[in-house]
Amino acid sequence: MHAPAQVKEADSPAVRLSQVAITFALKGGGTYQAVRDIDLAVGASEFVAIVGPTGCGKSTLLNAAAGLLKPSAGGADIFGERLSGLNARAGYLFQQDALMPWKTAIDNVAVALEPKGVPRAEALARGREWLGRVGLAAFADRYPHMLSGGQRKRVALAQMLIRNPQILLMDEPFGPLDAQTRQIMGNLLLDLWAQDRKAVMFVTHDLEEAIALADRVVVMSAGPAARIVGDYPVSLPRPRDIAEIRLDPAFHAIHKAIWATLRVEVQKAYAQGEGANA
Amino acid sequence: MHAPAQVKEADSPAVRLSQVAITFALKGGGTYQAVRDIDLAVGASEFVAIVGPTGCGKSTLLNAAAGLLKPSAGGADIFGERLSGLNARAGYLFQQDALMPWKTAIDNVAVALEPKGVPRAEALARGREWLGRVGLAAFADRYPHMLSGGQRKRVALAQMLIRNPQILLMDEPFGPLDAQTRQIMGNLLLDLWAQDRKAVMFVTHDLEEAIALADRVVVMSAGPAARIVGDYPVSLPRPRDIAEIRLDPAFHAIHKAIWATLRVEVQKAYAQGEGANA
Amino acid sequence: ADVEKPKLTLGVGGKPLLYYLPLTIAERKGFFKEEGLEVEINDFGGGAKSLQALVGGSVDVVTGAYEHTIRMQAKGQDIRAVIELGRFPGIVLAVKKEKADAIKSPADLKGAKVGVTAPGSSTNFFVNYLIAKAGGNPKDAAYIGVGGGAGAVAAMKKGEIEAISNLDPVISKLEADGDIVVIADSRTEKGTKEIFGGSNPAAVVYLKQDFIEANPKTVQAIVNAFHKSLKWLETASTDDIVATVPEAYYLGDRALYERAVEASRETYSRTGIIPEDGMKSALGMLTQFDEELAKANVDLSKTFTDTFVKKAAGGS
Amino acid sequence: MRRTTLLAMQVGVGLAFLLVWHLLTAVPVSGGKPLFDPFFFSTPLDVLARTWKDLVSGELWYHLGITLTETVLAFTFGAIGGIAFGFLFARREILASVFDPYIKAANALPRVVLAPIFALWFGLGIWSKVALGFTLVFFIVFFNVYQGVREVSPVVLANARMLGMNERQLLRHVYWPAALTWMFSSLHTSVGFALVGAVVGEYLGSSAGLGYKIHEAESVFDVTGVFSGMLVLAVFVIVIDTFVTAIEKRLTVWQPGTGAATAQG
Amino acid sequence: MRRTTLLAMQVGVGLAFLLVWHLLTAVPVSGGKPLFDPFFFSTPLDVLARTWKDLVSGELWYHLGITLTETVLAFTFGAIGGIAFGFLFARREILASVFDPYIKAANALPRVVLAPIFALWFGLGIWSKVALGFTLVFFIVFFNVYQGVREVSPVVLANARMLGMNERQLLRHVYWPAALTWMFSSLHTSVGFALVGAVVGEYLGSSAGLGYKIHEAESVFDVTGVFSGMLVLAVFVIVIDTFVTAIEKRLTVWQPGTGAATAQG
Ligand SMILES: Nc1ncnc2c1ncn2[C@@H]1O[C@H](COP(=O)(O)OP(=O)(O)OP(=O)(O)O)[C@@H](O)[C@H]1O
Ligand SMILES: Nc1ncnc2c1ncn2[C@@H]1O[C@H](COP(=O)(O)OP(=O)(O)OP(=O)(O)O)[C@@H](O)[C@H]1O
Ligand SMILES: [Mg+2]
Ligand SMILES: [Mg+2]
Repeated sequence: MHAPAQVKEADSPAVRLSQVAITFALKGGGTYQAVRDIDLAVGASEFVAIVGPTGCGKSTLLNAAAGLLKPSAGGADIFGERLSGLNARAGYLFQQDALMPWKTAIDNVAVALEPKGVPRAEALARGREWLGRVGLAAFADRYPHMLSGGQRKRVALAQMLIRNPQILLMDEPFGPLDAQTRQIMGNLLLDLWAQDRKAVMFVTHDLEEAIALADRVVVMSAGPAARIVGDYPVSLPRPRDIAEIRLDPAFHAIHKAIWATLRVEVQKAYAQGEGANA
Repeated sequence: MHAPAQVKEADSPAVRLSQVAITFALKGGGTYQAVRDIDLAVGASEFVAIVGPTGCGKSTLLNAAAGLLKPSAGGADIFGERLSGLNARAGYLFQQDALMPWKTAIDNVAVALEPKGVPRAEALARGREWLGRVGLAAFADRYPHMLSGGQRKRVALAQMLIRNPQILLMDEPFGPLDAQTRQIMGNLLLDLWAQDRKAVMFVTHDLEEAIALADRVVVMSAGPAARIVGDYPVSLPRPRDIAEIRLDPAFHAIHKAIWATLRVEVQKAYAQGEGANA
Repeated sequence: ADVEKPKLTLGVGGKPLLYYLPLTIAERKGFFKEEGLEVEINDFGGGAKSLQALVGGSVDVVTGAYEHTIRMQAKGQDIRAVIELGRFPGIVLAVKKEKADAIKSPADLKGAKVGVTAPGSSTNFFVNYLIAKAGGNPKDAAYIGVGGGAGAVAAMKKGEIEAISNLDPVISKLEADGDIVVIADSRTEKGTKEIFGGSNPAAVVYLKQDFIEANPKTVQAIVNAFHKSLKWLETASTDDIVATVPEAYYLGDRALYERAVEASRETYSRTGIIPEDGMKSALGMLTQFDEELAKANVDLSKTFTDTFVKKAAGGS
Repeated sequence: MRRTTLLAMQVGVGLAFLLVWHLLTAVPVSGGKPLFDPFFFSTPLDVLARTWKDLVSGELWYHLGITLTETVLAFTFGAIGGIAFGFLFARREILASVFDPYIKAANALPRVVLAPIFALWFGLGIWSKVALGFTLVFFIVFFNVYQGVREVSPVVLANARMLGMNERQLLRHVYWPAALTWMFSSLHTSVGFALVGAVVGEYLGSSAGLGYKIHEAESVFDVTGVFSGMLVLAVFVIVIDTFVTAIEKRLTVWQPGTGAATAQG
Repeated sequence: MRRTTLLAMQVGVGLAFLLVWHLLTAVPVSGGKPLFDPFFFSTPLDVLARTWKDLVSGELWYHLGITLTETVLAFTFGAIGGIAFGFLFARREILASVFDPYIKAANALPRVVLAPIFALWFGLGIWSKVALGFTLVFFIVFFNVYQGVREVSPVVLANARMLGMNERQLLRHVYWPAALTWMFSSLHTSVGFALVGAVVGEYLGSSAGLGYKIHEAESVFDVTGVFSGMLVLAVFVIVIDTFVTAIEKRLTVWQPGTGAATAQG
């Protein structure tokens, strides 16, 4: 029984969303279909960036892959197995603040190792190391409300990465960071990823960032009922340095192609939002 | 008594921070000096962008200008008068989610007119109009938790702008928005600003955005004890279109100059964060 | 004396009440100790609660109303009185001074609001009995539970009630303040005779029959102690009594307390033996208003055991 | 879970409870007596029969009406008072710190002892019972509203203040909705306590009401009567609480709710 | 505000209260009698004198000790029970919905009526009083913890679950700290109620304790004794509450606190 499962696992993509549709019930009786007909496979060592107009359903898709949201139609397979309940193999960096407000930065990071049974002393040591990596060693004993927006995000990043999950779900991880810190964090992420090639689903609003980091950029249409309208492989050489890769001419070509698609969708989204009702 | 005050007001900058230092008390007895020796004046019709490494104290400065945080040294003058208590002439767009979770989008926007005594029916009508402007007319009846990150931010933007305050304090207002929506919102802001030239303090991580929008870009040093290390006037012509202005050669020159300063600070910030203690 | 169970718990519903004065005397005068007993006295929020504690087994012996032994027989609980402490109930029916002209006899209570210690309590039955005896219908009056403390005084003073059926010190307090006029007084021999045509047992010491059978020596010791107490009370002066009870009992108003002691002295049993006619009159009063009891076939001989008290009288 | 399943399970639990009760009180064990002494515990069948009889005879309704009035009044005044003072104290920190020890002390006074004083001030009618219930409800609501107001998210509050809201507007748009869940949590507890207050008040001195009936039954050792009274009380509080819950549902529609993270199926 | 100012103001309020009380009870008005009938209201000087006397004589300490034991036990068990069940029910929604009406009904049973049953089960010693206090504390804590657990921020919870935490770890790292403020809010109320439970229990049947003393004083119309007992109770609960507050402060250091938006001066 063991061998076939292994084979299956090696063959299967880390995340496969098949024919996923997600409909929210609105208070008052109506419904809102956020996404539909989503088919998306993320290979076991693939870095996929997802871009799309605001409110199209990117976070919703990550939630579905994380098992936090049950699709109304279709389903998610994780390494070939239909997901029911939480996706235990994934780490999730939420778009919102999600740190435990009652724990200091170091405790927030160290506690992520507790489910793995790591002894507390070791967890603290590794936590400190990780805080150092995200540039927050000096802020270990601060509670979240005493940190700036960007600092909180980096603590959350350390909290997710310290567990070393096989699948990384990241929702605008570098949103509140300045350009330079963004690059440092991006390179950190790429280094890690290069070590043991995890599957990554990376939501961002920064198309350049998406291209610089990912193997593939997936473009979503405007909602409601958003679909995937573009899927662009990024065949830039690896290892990459985020700052330098932008100078590559191939980078610009890809950027232009994706931007063309994206621009239309964003304008649609804006027009729709302005409309009477979705 | 009336006339001199008027003169004073016309002469005085909308916001003047003089010799401001802000020190936080840490639990456990220590203190953390976030910023010091800050001298910054924002003219009554000036658009000032503030950039700086993450965690340097940008939000802290806005809080001081808003009257939410009392400086430990120095003080803030609003139109020539020393600020004590809240700054009633400012609107503040917070970095975090700050919508009232128990009110729908339209109620969140309309309620901002209540302190002005606008009748409810009119407030609702104007609220709807504003939701339309930020592209969310169709989402008027959603509670905040039913909106995406970018949608929430836009509701907050409408909530602030509908009051038409004389001073706009904006902390990464376009953070969770995609590039295209950012531009649409940026143009919206510029249009408004052109109408009656408010004073704007605009925090952003996107240096290009800062230059495209502002009259002046202020660069802060890395914390702790962050100072203002650069103050660059942006002498690009107005009215501007955000997308197009980036193509202007002058734009690139300014960008380059600011980036040189900023880059050093960010690296410092990162190095410091990694250090043993701040 | 070697008793089977020297450590006893005793239940009482309102120990400072004059109704239970013999208990306090026995305690303070050391009569229990003399008999080789160590008695822990538990005070309850009311007579009913101390009886419940006895049935539940948390106390061994209770000083309570004789009528409880009758009621318990109807409920299938074998509980026996072993010595009588009060021969008159000590309950007084009085009316508000302003109403004294209108209400001269219990029969005039029709439509009146009557304060009783608790609905269904002996003070309630006392009024019922008096109204019925005077030819009225007890159902025609409204009964308000006012308790046996300051609340009862307050109710009368505030004019919440027009008549009151209560015990000392409530009655003495109201009398002293001139708020009431007494209609029927069972604190005295004369008053009790007028009301019941004979004596009417009030406070007694009762125990479970099982306990009596299992610990005869202990029971004898208890009865001896109470008997001594009764004898002492017979001869003691009011001053002696007041000096014997805990100071706390008259802290509120010493004069009032003395007055109440004076008024109650006659009620304490002399012999400790419940007379036949007393038992009958008690049963008669209960069956008149309680259907369940009326149906039950109560054997009065099983409510009181006089052997102990007779022995105690012989011994002393 | 569907409503019918839930209802079935609730009824099931109720029946199971009655069954156990029946087994404990009505079925003799070895000694020939049931496990629970019938002197203290009535059997469910007797209690139901008695309750039914009293309901049919109509007498119970009168007493129930009185107790209901007292409970509703105590609950209303207590809740209003608790809410008002909770807000006041939460907004005026200095008041709160100065009066804090006195409020806590007041909360610790045994109501049973206060009953005569209430009887003196408010008479023996319904108002002394209302006062008793009030003292129970008030403190529970007060402490929760006080805490609830102070727990308002600082960012949401700062935002509202920057919008120029005055104290009244903050109260209406921020503090009140933020404290609502806290308040309702306390209201659920205090519905029960309002009733307890009313009944205890009646028990200690009155001429009508369920507490009076229970006391009467207790004085003559009529356990069935006592249990029947308590049964009526229990049913009664469930009915009142249903109203509270309905209002709560209406006022807190905005909350994510348990189904928040799950899309419609 | 500085600690000394605060203390001064607190003492000031206390003195003002005593003064008003004195004026109402000890100073004769027109009719020659004070406004409050001395039969029902003692004067502050008498009460203080009596309390002092009892304290010095040493008798009070014994009774105080008993009541303290009961209160602490009732509070501890009630709080533990309320917390445990609150968590259990909040985490097992189905349990909560099924048992909801029964819990509410149980909360509405008048404890005064239950006293004999408690005496039957737990004897007349301290345990029946503990049981009485328990039934008061339990429900207050229960409802608050239940609500507190359900109010956990959905995002923080989702994050913790994604970190792989099991139920036990969630409890420890998420639910417990999130429910703490709710819990303490309820604990402040329930300290008072634990004491009330103990005293009422003693009042209804016991051989020692403050409730016993108060009952004794009440039956002989010794208002000074009654008021003195209540004074001792009040002081007593303030002391216990101080402990609760100290623990609360320690456990909720992480909260922004009132000074959050203000930098150090
Ligand atoms: N609980 C909900 N109920 C109803 N509609 C919802 C709910 N959650 C999200 N939506 C809607 O679903 C759509 C997709 O939301 P989602 O958060 O996935 O957007 P997004 O792509 O992450 O946007 P952003 O870039 O702004 O974060 C939005 O239009 C949003 O309004
Ligand atoms: N309440 C507080 N207690 C202690 N330190 C604080 C507190 N609030 C902020 N700080 C510190 O002050 C510094 C400035 O914070 P601030 O939020 O102003 O940064 P920022 O420039 O807005 O950063 P970002 O771009 O990440 O939002 C940070 O290092 C932060 O850790
Ligand atoms: Mg999103
Ligand atoms: Mg910031």
